Order: sequence, then C-alpha cells, then structure tokens
Amino acid sequence: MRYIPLTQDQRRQILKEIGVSSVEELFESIPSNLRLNQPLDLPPSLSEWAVQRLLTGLAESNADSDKSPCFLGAGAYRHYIPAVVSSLGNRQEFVTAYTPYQPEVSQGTLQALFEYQTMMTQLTGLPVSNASMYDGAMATAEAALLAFRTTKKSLLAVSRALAPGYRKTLETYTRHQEITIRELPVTPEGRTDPEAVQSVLKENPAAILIQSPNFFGVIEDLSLLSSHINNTGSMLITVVNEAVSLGILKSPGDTGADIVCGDAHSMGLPISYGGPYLGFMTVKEKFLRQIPGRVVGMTVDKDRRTGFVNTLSTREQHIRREKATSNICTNQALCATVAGIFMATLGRKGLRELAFLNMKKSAYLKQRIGSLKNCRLTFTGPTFNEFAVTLNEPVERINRKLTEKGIIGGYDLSPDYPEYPDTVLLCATELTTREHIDNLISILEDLGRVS
Amino acid sequence: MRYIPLTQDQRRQILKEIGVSSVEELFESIPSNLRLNQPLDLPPSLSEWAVQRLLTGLAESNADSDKSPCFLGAGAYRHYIPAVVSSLGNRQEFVTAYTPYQPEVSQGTLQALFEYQTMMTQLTGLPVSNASMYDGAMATAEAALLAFRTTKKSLLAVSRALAPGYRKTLETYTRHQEITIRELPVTPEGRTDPEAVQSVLKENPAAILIQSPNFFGVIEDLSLLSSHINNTGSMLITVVNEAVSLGILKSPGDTGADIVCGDAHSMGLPISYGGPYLGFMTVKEKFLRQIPGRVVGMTVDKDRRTGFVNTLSTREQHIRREKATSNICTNQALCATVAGIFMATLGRKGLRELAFLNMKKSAYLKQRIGSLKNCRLTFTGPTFNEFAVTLNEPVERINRKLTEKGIIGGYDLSPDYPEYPDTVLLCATELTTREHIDNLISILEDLGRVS
Amino acid sequence: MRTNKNAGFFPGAQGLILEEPLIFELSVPGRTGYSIPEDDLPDLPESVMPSGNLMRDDIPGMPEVSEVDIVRHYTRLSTWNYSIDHGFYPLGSCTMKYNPKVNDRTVSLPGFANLHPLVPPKHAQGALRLMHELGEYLKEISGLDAITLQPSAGAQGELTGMLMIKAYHESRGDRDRSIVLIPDSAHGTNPASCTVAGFTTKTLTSGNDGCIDLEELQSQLNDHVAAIMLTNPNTLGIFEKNACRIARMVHDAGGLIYMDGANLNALMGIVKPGQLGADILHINLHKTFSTPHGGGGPGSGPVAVNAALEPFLPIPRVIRTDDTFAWDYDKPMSIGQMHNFYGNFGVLVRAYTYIRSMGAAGLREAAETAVINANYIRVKLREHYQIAYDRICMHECIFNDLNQQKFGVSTLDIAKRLMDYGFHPPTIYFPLIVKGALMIEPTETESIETIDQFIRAMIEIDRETKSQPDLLHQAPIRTKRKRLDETLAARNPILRWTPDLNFPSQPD
Amino acid sequence: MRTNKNAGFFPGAQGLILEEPLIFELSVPGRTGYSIPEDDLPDLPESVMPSGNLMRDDIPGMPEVSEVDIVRHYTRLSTWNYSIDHGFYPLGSCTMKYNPKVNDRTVSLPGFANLHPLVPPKHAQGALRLMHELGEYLKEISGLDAITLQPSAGAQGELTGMLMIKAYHESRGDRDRSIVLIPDSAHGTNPASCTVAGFTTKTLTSGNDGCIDLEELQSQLNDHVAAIMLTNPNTLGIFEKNACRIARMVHDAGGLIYMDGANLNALMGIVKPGQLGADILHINLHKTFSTPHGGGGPGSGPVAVNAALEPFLPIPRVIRTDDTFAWDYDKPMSIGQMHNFYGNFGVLVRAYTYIRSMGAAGLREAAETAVINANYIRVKLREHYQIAYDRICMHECIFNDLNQQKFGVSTLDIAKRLMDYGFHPPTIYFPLIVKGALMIEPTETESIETIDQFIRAMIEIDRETKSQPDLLHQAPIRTKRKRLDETLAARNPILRWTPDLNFPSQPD
Ligand SMILES: Cc1ncc(COP(=O)(O)O)c(C=O)c1O
Ligand SMILES: Cc1ncc(COP(=O)(O)O)c(C=O)c1O
Repeated sequence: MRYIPLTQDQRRQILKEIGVSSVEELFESIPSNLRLNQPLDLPPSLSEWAVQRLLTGLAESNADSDKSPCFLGAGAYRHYIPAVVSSLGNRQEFVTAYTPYQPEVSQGTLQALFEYQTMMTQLTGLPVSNASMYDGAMATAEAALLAFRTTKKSLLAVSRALAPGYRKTLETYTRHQEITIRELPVTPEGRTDPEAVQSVLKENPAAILIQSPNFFGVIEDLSLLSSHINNTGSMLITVVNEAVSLGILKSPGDTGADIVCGDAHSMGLPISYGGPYLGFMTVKEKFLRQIPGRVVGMTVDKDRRTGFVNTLSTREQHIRREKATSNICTNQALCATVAGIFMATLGRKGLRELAFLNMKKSAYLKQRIGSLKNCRLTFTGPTFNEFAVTLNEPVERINRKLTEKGIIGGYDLSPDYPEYPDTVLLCATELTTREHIDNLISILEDLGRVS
Repeated sequence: MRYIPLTQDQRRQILKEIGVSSVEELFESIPSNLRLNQPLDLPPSLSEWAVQRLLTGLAESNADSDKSPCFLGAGAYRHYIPAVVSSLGNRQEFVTAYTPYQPEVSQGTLQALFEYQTMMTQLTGLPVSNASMYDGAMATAEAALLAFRTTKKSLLAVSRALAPGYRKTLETYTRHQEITIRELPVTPEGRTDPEAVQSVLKENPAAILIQSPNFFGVIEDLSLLSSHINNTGSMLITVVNEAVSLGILKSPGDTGADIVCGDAHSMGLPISYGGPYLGFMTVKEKFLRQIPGRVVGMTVDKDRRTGFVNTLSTREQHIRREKATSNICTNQALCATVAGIFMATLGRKGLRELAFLNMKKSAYLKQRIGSLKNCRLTFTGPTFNEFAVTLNEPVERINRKLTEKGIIGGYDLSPDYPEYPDTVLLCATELTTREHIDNLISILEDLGRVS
Repeated sequence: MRTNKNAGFFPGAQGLILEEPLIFELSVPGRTGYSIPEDDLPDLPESVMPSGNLMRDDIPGMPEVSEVDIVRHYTRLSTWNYSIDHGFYPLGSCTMKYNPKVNDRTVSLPGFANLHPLVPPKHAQGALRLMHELGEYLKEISGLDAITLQPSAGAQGELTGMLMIKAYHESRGDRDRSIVLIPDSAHGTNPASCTVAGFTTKTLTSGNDGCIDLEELQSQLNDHVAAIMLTNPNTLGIFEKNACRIARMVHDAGGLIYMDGANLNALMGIVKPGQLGADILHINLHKTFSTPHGGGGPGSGPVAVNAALEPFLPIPRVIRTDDTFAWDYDKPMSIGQMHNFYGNFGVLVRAYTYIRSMGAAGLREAAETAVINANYIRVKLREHYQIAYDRICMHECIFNDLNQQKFGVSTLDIAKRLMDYGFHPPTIYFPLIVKGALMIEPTETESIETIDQFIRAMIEIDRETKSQPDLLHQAPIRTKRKRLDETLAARNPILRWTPDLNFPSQPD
Repeated sequence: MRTNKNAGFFPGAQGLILEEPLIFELSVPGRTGYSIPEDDLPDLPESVMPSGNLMRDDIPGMPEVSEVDIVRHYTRLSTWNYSIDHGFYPLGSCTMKYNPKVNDRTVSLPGFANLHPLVPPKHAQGALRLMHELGEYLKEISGLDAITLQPSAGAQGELTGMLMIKAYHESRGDRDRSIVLIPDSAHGTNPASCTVAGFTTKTLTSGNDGCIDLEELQSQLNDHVAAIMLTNPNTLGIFEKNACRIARMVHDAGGLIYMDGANLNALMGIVKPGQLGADILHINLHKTFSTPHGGGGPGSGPVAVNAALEPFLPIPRVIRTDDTFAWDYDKPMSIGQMHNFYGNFGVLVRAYTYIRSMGAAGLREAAETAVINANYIRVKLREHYQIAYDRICMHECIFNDLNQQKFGVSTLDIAKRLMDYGFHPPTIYFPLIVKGALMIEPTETESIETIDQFIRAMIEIDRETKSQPDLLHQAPIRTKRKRLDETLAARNPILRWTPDLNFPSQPD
C-alpha cells in the first residue's frame, strides 16, 4: 500500500523484535470470537487514477455554481476567492500541522490565528475573538450558552429572522439547559419588532439574539434595539451570517452588541456544499475568560522575543473537563487562517469595495424585480446582498422553470415561514453579472406574461 | 496596481530623495521624441476574476484530452500525473526560485537536480547527465553539435524514422555548421535499415542518429546497429522521445549509445499544447566536459558537510562566451525537478509496471486493429505504445468521423511521409481504457462496412 | 546528510529562516493588493441602497498591503510550522498520519467546491451519493446500523451522541438517568460534552492495569446511570479487555455504551465496535481517515449508532430511493440539527477518497501496522523510559518521566528537546492518570527508518538527561523561538494587535 | 520581530530546518509509493509484445520509497531554497519580480494542461487565439511588425534572431556578412548564440560612460558586419543614449540591429524598441512578464522583428482568418523549427494572463517604478559602495567592491553575507567590464520598506567590512550549508549518486 511504508520483510523482522510470532498475537487482548476473520465489506482499493475518475464523476453530477448563474444565498454566500488565498491557504505547512500545542514549532499557525483574531475584532467592533468555532450555527448556540453562564438567567429572546438552521442548532444545544426560548416577531419592514424587544426585556432575559443582515437579507436597526437593551442586564447577541457585509455595515460592537457571532465562510472559503465553514465569536473584554474555544495570545520566549501561544486554556475541556466553558477541541483553524489571508488581501479598502459592490448588485436586482408586475418585494427594510420577493405562484414552480434555462433560482422561504407564501430569497454578489440579472428578469417577465 | 507596492505618496517622496522632480527626468536619456506620449494599445487591465473568466473561456474552447478518448502520441504522450507530483512540483520554493547561482540558498533545487541527473543516468545507461535542455528536439540538435565538436567530422546520418520536428530543429541548428545530413531509410519492419547504416559508416560520419522507439513507434534493434558502429570512430546518438519506454526497454547506454538525448516530458509534465517539455541528454564519461547545459555536482561546504553546486561552468557561455559548448542559459530546471519527483514516486518497480501497461494497452489495440478488414499494420517491427496503421481512406476523413463521436483520432503520417499514404499513428497509454479501445474498433469496423 | 542508510543521523538542524512582523505592521496607507470584480452596472440612485447610521466609513486597523506582501507574509509564517509533511508527529491520541495528496485534488473539484448547499437535491446527486456511501462504509467499519455525518469534530460527535442518549431514555419515559460514568483516563472532551448535554458525570478510577475496574463500575451502576462513555483502545493505548462484560453490565443496568472512537485506527478491520457492545460511536475522520488537521481543524466527527438509537439521529438525513438521493427532515424524534447545513462536507470528500483508495485490506493493514509500530517503540524504549503499563499495547504506548525526574528532567524538557532533533514531541501530560505522561502514537504511515531515528533521539535525550540536564531545560534551542512563556500569556492576555500595543518585549 | 514599522529589523534569522539524505539513501527494497492505473484488459499472449534482448528486467539504483517519503523528501528540500515568495532577489539582469498566483491558476486549467499539441486546430482555437493575441501585445510593446513565440528562453531567442539575420543577408545574396559586433558589457549568451548561428563575433569596447563608443563602432563597421547585438538598457543599467545614431550607422553599413530585450522591463510603455532602430528583439517572458523562473527555467524568449525579417520567422506560425486560427507551415524562407512543437506554451499562458491583468497603464507603471526603485538604491548606497557609473540609471544599478577591497573584503563576501541578513545576493562579477560588480535590480514589485531593509543590510555589511572582515569571509553562517567548495566540485566532478559513491565528506 502506497501510504504504508512497512515492507513485508520488515514486518517479519519487527514482529520478531517485538517478541511475537504473528501480528495476531498483538491483538490477543481482543476476544478472539469478535475478531473479524474476513475482510470488511467495502469496495476494493482503487488506483489513484481510478479514484480520481470516480470522484470526478461524482463531482460532475452536481451543479457547479461557477458555471450556472445562481441566486442562492440564505446562509451560503458565493464570493470570488483570490488566487493568493487558495495558494497560501493550501500550503501544506498550514494544512497538515496539528493544533499548535507545541508553540515553538507552530509559530506560523499561531501568528496567523492571532492576526485573524485581530481582524475579526476590527470587523466586528468587539475586542476579544476566539480562533474559530465549527460554524455560525454552533457559534450562535455557544454565544447563548455564554450568556446563560454569565447572566445566570434562563430566558432567551430570538428574532424570528434568525436563520432557521441557526435556530434549530441553538435549540439542540440548549434543550437540556433549562432555558426558555421566546421568539421575537418581524415587522413588515422585515426587521425584528422593536416593541416586542422592549416588552420581552421586562421579563429579564439573558440575551436578545438578533441576526443582521437577517435571514430575509434585511439590515436590522441594531442601534435602536441596543438603546432599549442597554443597562437592562440583558445581553445583545448579534449574529452575522454574511461576514462580507461587515465591510460596509456599522460594526455590531459599535451598535451595542455584547457578543458578535456567526459565520465567516464567505471570506475566502468555497461554498463546498455547506462546509467546512467558519464559526466565529467576538466578545466584550469582560467575557474574556468566558469565551469558548481556542484563543491565541502574544507572549515572549526565553530570549524575550515576541511569540505566540494558545492561551487562557483554563477555560478549556482538557483542563477543566466537565466545568469547561465549552466542549470544543478540534475547531476550524485552517478556515480561520484562510479567512485571515482573505481579509488581509482585501484589506481596509478592498473589504469595503467588495461589500459595496455586493450591495449594488443586489440593489440593481431589487430595482429590476420591483418593476415586474408578477413580483413584489416582501419587505420594505434596507437590505445588503439578498432580499425576499413574493411571487404569484409557488417558488418551486418558478425555480423549476429557471432550472430549465440553466439558472439556479433563489431559496424558497415558505416552508420555514408559512406566513410568507410564494416567497423567495434572492441573492446577488459580486459574481452575479448584469447579464445574469437581466436574464433572470426577462425570464420572470415572460413567466408573468404566460401565467 | 495590486502587484506594485509603491503608493502615490511614496512615489513623490522617493523621487524627491533621488533628486528629480518627476519620473520623466529619470527617462531623459531616452530621446524625448521617441518617448511614448500615449498609452500602449493594449486591452484594459482586468480584475483577477475577469481575467480568470477570460482564460477559462479560452481553455474551454480547446479539447481536453482527459475528457475525450485520445489516440494521439507522435511526440506528446499522455500519462497519469500522480497528485504528489503536482503538489510538490508546485511548491513555490521550487517554482519561484532563480537559477541556483548562489548555492548556499539553493540547496533544494540543486539536490533535486542532482537526483534527477542520477535517475536519468540510471534510466538511460550513460553516466553523465545534464540538468535539462529546452526540449527533445533541441537536445537532439545539441547532441549532434557535440558529436561534431568532438569528432571533428562533418557527416551526420539520421534515421528517416526520427520525429520530423526533431529533424527540422536539427536542420535549423546545424545549417550554418558545415555539416551534411544524410538520411537512413526505413525497412518494412519500420526500423532504420542496418545495411544503410553499414554503408554510411564507410563515409566516416561524426554520428549515426537513431530514435527508439522511433517515430513510427517501432523499437529499433540498437544492439545490432551499435555492433556495426562500434570502433568505427563514429558515435551513436540515441534519441528517446517517450521516456516512459525506458522503464522496460533495454537502456540505450547498454546497447552502445555514446549520447542519449530526447524528451522526458512524459514523466510528470502535462502535455500542455507541446510545452514546457523536458529535453535531456546523457553522455559517456569522456564527454563530461563537452556536455552542454547546466550540470550539478556534489561538493562540501566550509564545515565539510555535503552540498551541491552548479559545476563545470567553464564549458558555459557566461565564462567561455563565444567558445562555449552551447548558448543555453535558462533551461527547464523545474521540469527536471518535476520529472525527478515522478521517477522517484514510481521508482524501480513502478516505472517498469507503467511501461509494461503502456505496452500491453497498445498491444491490445494493435491486436484488435489487426483483426479489422479495412486496416493493416504498416510495419512488422515490435512497438512500445504506438504504431502505424494503413487505412483504406484518408486519415483526415476517418479522424473527422471519429471527432463526431467525441474521439480524438491518431496522427496522420502521410504529410510528413508521403511514402505511407493513408497511414495513421495510434497511441495507447495507461490512460486509454479498454472501453476507449473497443469503442474505436467498433467505429472503425462500422466505417469499413459503410465504405 | 547521512552518508549511508546505517549512519546515525537526526533531521534536526538549523538554517536560514526569515523573520516577519505582524501583517498590520506591514500596512501602508493607500497600498492595495486586491482586485474586485468589475462593476458592470449603471450608476444607481443612492436612495436604493442602505445608508445613514447603518453604515461605516472605514475599518480602522485593517491592513493595506500589496499582493507580494501577502504572499511573503504567509509563506514565511508557514515555514515556522512543523507539519506532517515535514516529519514525524508521534502525538498520542491524535493519529497524525500522512494525508494523501490525491485527497487535496478531489476535494477541490469544482463540482464539490462550488456546490451550493441549498440547490435542489437533484442538482447534488453526486454529493449525496458520496455522503450516503461514506455512511455505509463507516457503518460497516463500526458494525453499527445508522449514522450521521453532521458533527464537525470529535467533541461535537460526543455531544450529538450524548444528546441522543438523553432523547433515547426520555423517549422511554426513563427521565431519571442523568449520570454518565467516565473513566479517569478519558479525554477532556468526554466530560465536557456530557455537561453540555445536561448530564452529570462520575469518574471511574481505572484499575492497576489501566482498564476499567469492574468492581468500581458495578458499584457506580444504578438506575440513574444513562451511559458509560468509554474509549477503546483507551487513552493508555490498551484494549479494554472486558469491553463485552462492561457492555453487558451497563446494559443490564439500563444504561447505554458510548464509545469514543478517536482510537479507531487500532481496530479498523480487526474488530467492529458494535460487536464490542457499543451503542454509539463517534469517529474522528481527521484522525483515522487521514484528513489533514489544518493546525486545529476542520475535522469531522460522524456518529454511528445501533438501530434503537436511529430515530434520534440529527436531521437532515440522506435517504436513498432506488438510485436517487434526497434529504429527509421529517424525523420527529430527531435531536435536531448540529450544524447550519450538513457538516464539514469537504472533510467527507477526503475521507471518502481515502477509503476508496485503501479498500478493506488497506484499512486492516493500516491498523495492524499502527499497532506493530507502537509495540516496536514500546520494546525499544522501555529500557530508557519507564513505561506506564508494560504489556502489549495497541496503536500507542505511554511512558513517563520517572527515570529522568531523578536528574531534574521532566516530560516537558524531553518534549522540547525532541524538537531540536527534528521531531514533533509526543502528547504530554495526558492521560492525566499517568504522571508526566509521554504518549506516543506512531501510526502506520511512518517508516521503520523514521521510527528508528526517533528512538535514537529519545535514547540520546535520556543520555543528555544524565550528562547535561541544563541543556534540556533550555531546549528547544534550534527553533525560531525558544521556550515560550505561557504563564505571561495567560496572566497578561494580549489577544490582538492594536495600533498602540505595547509589545511584551522589544528585542532587535 | 520588529515591534513597529520604524524599528530596524532584518529578516535573516535561524531556525529549525530538517536535513534530508539523497532519495536513493531512503530506498528500501519492496517499498512502494506508486499507484498504476488498473489493467482492464484480458491477458494477452506474450507473442504480441516485444521481448528478448530489447528489454531490461530492472532499473538498478532507482529508489523504492513510499508516498510519505516522497512528500517529506521534496518538502524538506524545498525549504532550503530561497525564492521570490520568500523575499527580495535583487539579481541584476534577471528581473526577479513577483509571480502572480492567478497565473498558476490559469496555466493549470484543464483545457490548456490537457491539450495535445497535434489536435486539429479547430480543437485548439482557445490556445491559438491566446498565442495570436499575445503576439499582438508583444508586437505593440516592442514596436515591431511580426513575432514568433517559439524560442524556449532568451538565448534561444538570440539564436533564432541571429539565424534570421543570416537568412536575411543570404536572401539578398549578401553572403560575406559573417561578423557580429558585440559590446564588452554583453551577456555571455550573445556571443555564444552568434557562434551557434555560424557568425564570428567582434567585441566593442565600451566608452567611459558605459555606452557604445561611436568611434570604436565606426572603426569596426564594414561590409562583413552582419549585425550589432546590443542590449538596451545595457547590462550596466544605462540607456544607450546613441541608440538611434548607432542604428543609423549600422544600417548604413548594411548591418542589422539585434536588440537583446532582457531589460525590457525598463522600457515597457515608455519607448518602443522598434523606434530605437531595433530590427530584431527577443523578449524574456520569464523576466519582464512575470513568469516564474523555476530554479532555472522553463522560460520563453519570443522574438519580434520588423517587416523585412518576417519571412524568415520560424515555422509554424499562427495565422488568423476572420475569427479562426490555424498553423501555417508554408513559409519557404523560414529558418525552420526551433522546437518540436510551438515552444513553452504554458509560459505563454502565464504571460498572457499577466498582460491582461496589467493593461497598458500597469505595464508603464511597472517600468517607471522599476526605474524609480533602482535609482533610489543608487542614491542611498553610493556613499558606501563605489558606483560603477554614477548617473541616473534605468532599472538596475551597479556597484563594485573597490571601497571594501581595502579591507580585504570582496564582492563575493558581500554577496554571501547578504544571505545572513535574509536577502538573495545581487548578480555578481557581471557585467565583466566592471571589476567586482554588484549588479542590483530591484524591480517594481519590491516595496520601499523591503528596499530600505536591503539598503540597511548593505550599509551594515560595509560597517562590518571595517570592523570584522573575517566574519564576511566566513559568511554565510546562517544558511543550511556554509560556503560551498566550487573548486572541489569542478576538480573532482561527482555528478550522480551511485551505490558505491564515496561522499566527499563524512560529517555527522
Ligand atoms: C480520545 C479523544 N477523544 C475525543 C477527542 C476530541 O476530538 P476532536 O478534537 O475532534 O473534537 C480527541 C482528540 O482530540 C481524543 O483524542
Ligand atoms: C542581458 C541578458 N541577455 C540574455 C539572457 C539570456 O536569457 P535566457 O537565460 O532566458 O536564455 C539573459 C539572462 O540570463 C540576460 O540577462
């Protein structure tokens, strides 16, 4: 086997040196009646070429969103990945290293993560970042758990416009934690109802959890909401699912969030059927020792030269075991490294320009949609790069027709939100060309004429 | 511009430090009437994304031989490139390094080339290898020049079965060197006529130049030819265009060659529309100081630790100028590095197995072709992974029909060799599946029935 | 360079490496390294875009660098990492095996990389088939009946499993089972996951043989016990010889068996965990199935279960009808979702590629070779280092520093000194029940020649322990940074750069 | 690490690197790292395959290693190289600029990488269009009328050009023109290429200003002169101020102007070589057009010519009819082929990508910035190092070691010491007419911050020249290997490993 260097000759020799007569002897502690005496029922080993052909075949039976115009967002955002990002992110020194438990031989990963942390704090406006979580949904669940741990309260108010997958994951994570989740309704603007926020605050919740841009693409008025929450003893958790928006939207930290969490996959990671993505979390200074997950800190070596280590590990499972702030161990370090490269590449101006272009593409699409007779914008609130549209027939039907034209349509909101029937979430990013948009519009127009 | 770090502010500042008031002043030595006062007429700068789309479009309008069955060889041989070979060959430390003029910071490239040289000597059976030439055609021309330099004779006898592109390049390189080229005819076996060799030897040529497997895919009987040449004072130059064949064919060195040269692109390089490929040359010990091109040697450092340097540079243009053994400077070092990785990966057994499989695939195709009524094998000699077939209609017509079925047919021999009308060179490698072959056969069969 | 195969030679050496400041320190106002796709739209009226107090004008502190700055910065950083592509990583419990390069190729195929998670399943048949088949393979390997591929790492697999155990007992009206028994040798994630799942944990003190003490177990079993969470082979590298007996005891007491499958590399093709009585098993694809560790992730922690637990698996689940695949969300007893989508799909592609490359025989050969290599190290080093449990081990073996402590040399010193010899240190001070543990897992992908080098380095360090212990306290001396002050980092946390940051040191 | 942007800091440092023997020393009989595609054929009778004395049974000495051995071997080797991705490469005449990563992406597109050179042109329209358009761009940049992309490097471009000059004169019956005039500052390939083309060369001694001496030129001009081969800017980094005059003189004498375009980076968008009188110009894509150098190639050396020389260009040539492209072999006056196919196509893809990324403005900015950076170094270092020609330079500037020689320190010492500071040395001892030359070409892709670091290192070395010259003789001291014995290598050539090789040294 090409991955196993021990030759048959060596194997015999080594077994002798170990002092056993056969490899079976090494497995004698396993009850012999349980030991398999026939091979596993798996397909036979393939040559590298055959394996590559097989996988190529599987891959080609999927829709490549780079080949067909695609209006799906809803939690997975397509953006251009600069060549430097893939090239550097594929450096095997980053890819095949272990968690940096031994900092002296891991300064590369550690400095890259320290820089990632820094950039996440700059982007989100809160001063402490961890070095990644599994994904945005899990990060959101962990943020809620943090709020409970620190406030010792048991109510959580969650916007109905939180991504359904986040909501479901949050529920799974908190089910056995004596927590009540209260849903906050949405206004016709498509925003979390500020009055509902005010009223739930009377019940002294641990936290209010708001996504912005929310699942409908609408940018929440976080300043307004936080002005209500401020000084109530409840925390504001802001969720960001489309990290690219932070290039142009006021940072959640600046609008009063105590915790910002979400997913930053859209900064340099392929959409890759939903993962690996990049859960992130930033918190206020006072939650420094409460944040879950790995954190990299700056220190010095014996010669007093600057270096980096994993730190604050007394929060973590390997030290605190059942009392840890989280059970997370392996996280998404490489994704954080890649996002760091992405952010550094675009930088101060590029991130802004990219966000602006997303906003503009989507505004153009929205404007054109607005002019169609058979569609109407579901909400009136301001949006970033996606928005909801109510059609006059089921989304599935429209999407099927688009598929026939080689277009991947938007996300059907209605199953998750029955109150918005025939409603689709359309996303346009910098990769959506004017031609894609004009094409979509003319197809929708035609459909309107036919139906 | 993303590749130019000097900002406008810095530019102003630096110009001041240089002591000029504008960048134009730096160009004052160029006559002002010649200096361009308008931009070059080039298409506008594109974003990385646009450039990638543009190039993807260009690439997709070409035939991807990985997608369509392809029976072309004739000097460019498709083989599987193991993932390790591309992964390591793409390490930017190899890719973006300069020629190792400064050995202390170039030991990686130097050791890799030293190992490449070693493997080429093992494969070809001659003890001295250079570190690459531009391509097989140029290496062959350089081999001829070496023979003239050392024998001081002026006649070169070249097999008619030498690849036409090699022949043409050889002619270009030697045109002004007072050299006569004599062509050696081919027998019905498809081999260089041994009697013609014997008779040309009477004229005391500098060298006899034989390709094996030759352009018709036929393996020459080099031992026989060299038995004639031995001790005549003429040299035997053996050309190998399909280096994979060396995994199973007797090494040219063992069959009496004085120089082995050719192209080793088929060991790990993509076919890439004909380049970059890998010219190689190995020679007998006595030509050590006559070999053209870069050569890496082993030495020691100040602490007497083993290391590597470019050596024997007194042969080279930067020292010897007009008296150099060759004008080559930049060569194909990365290609040699990659071929080295390929050879090391396949290794002693794998190279043999790969060669065997090529031979077998081609033998199967040959056997099946042999059974067709409308085709006949042009030659009777033994072949490696390609062979000539004479059809009963023009190759172009057949190939056009194959194209309609998504198959890339073989190489039409007739334009270069009018004596073999309606003759096609068909190549099968390890990437040619049984299905490809059976498919081709049944189409040819059908065509036979129709015509 | 060694001059022949038999000459002693350690890979560790020193050479030119390049220092590099923080990316923020490279920043120059106005410098750009980016390229945004062209804006192909007409100008739009400002009114159609959000504005006002929702917006920011600037992201202060973000770097402004050119493309060459980026490339050199991260290239230089990368050269400071040790990685599996550099050399041996005998990290016990981590199964740092070679990551085949073909897996990098398959995962980046455009049909996978550019596949949107929300396309209708008919546009994702290849991905769904891959997930379905990978699930089938893992079920076969684990001897269990159903599986989820959703958890993003081992710890999330544990949490998923524990939540399922909770749901299982609750579904049977067995609401008082709030305790999970965990051996003291367990990995920290085990108790931590139990807590998140709402359980209370109780520690089982291991027997002298490193295995679960049956009497101790019996004494803890009662009808509050929801499950035992055991690792097999356990973190001492020892097969829990009473696995079946334990399973019976726990099952008889109404509890379930959660098996931490982090060490599955020792068992693949040898024995199926399901046959050892496990009801639930998580599998670390980033260990046993060769997906790279990425400096700390992403991983993937599929959870296999027996039929009784199947209804509780997370949603959505891949279902197959004839030769068509789809997502099924309609599982009313499911514990719900653990991920916004389906988990770390890219990692699944790699693991699938690996299994198809290895085949059944290859996986068994891997397990056997991993165990052979560990035992070879065990017998070669036991004269020099005290071995925690001196008996045949599985895929890893554990030493301690008792011999060396006499000379004032600790496990930490030994670990750091190994770096100078060109090796990554083993896992240290874990499992907690072995004082000064040095936990060595060679895996099957290391050659005997590499292992011999490592053994010689360990013996050399033992010699240095006696001759020059101070050298060991100073180690590592060949790395870019010497021993780092972890206490300072924790006492005075600097977790990000700011323009006014006072660096803890100002060396040249 | 520097703590802020203004603090002095040199990148050169030492850290852990890993030694590695020769691949042959890693070989173990029976070990495999390969995977051959499946044989899907039935058994064939032996008689259908070649056999007997045509065959070999074995390739002795070839390594037998596993995949992990290969990966570690070449990964480790790669870490011993300095490269443009590591840092500054002020190699004069080599134009070591940053190689954009997007070019790696485009060149590996399957439609390019898997394109067979002999497919009918209708299956290669994208490739042919790319070559045609690249040719058009290079013609525009050079101000010439026709082009070939076939030469594989600059030197082959020179040869191509000289052969065309030969053919040109012969076509006019002008058979006595056998002499080529070459300035003494020229690159070695220039005279070498002339020899291969069948010319005799005569050296022109440069004037005191580093330029061609017009009187000297006049005295050499006669009707045996086929051409002058000049480099502009010349290898001293100086623009040949009399370029037009020289052209007129040579043309008047019936000769042609071959311009070595290795230094085109200084001129792009500023002036067209064709307007300077060049009849033939080769272009090094691996210099000016950012294609990577690969440790010594592959490069590409297109040759642009004016209309009079067009008939002599190599075959085949890309021709365009409407919007369709094809190969034209039917050029009876062509010098023939220089390559089995069409040249280093992959390199052309990269150069095309680069030009499309840069646009006209970008190329001009590159030239301007390259010249600005060189002049900055010139003014900053001239107090410390003697400058060969103290005047405004183009893209490179040349110092010598006269100041340092007084302290026994040579150009070689300075070069080697620069490595310790983390820089690749400049080109040294070239051009030959500057004794102890240090030829520095920063290119436009280096930041002023990097250049400042380099300048500080050079100044520091000058200081060390006086204070500790012996350190400089020892340099480099931070690299994996210290100064290598080139004399030993040449005296006792060991050009390959053999099983019985006596290594020149036996260190540990
Ligand atoms: C025994 C054991 N259990 C659980 C885990 C946790 O797995 P993960 O790091 O993938 O969350 C690990 C690995 O770190 C482990 O070694
Ligand atoms: C001035 C000059 N001319 C010619 C050449 C030869 O080019 P190449 O190395 O591409 O053959 C070089 C580069 O080495 C050069 O610097």
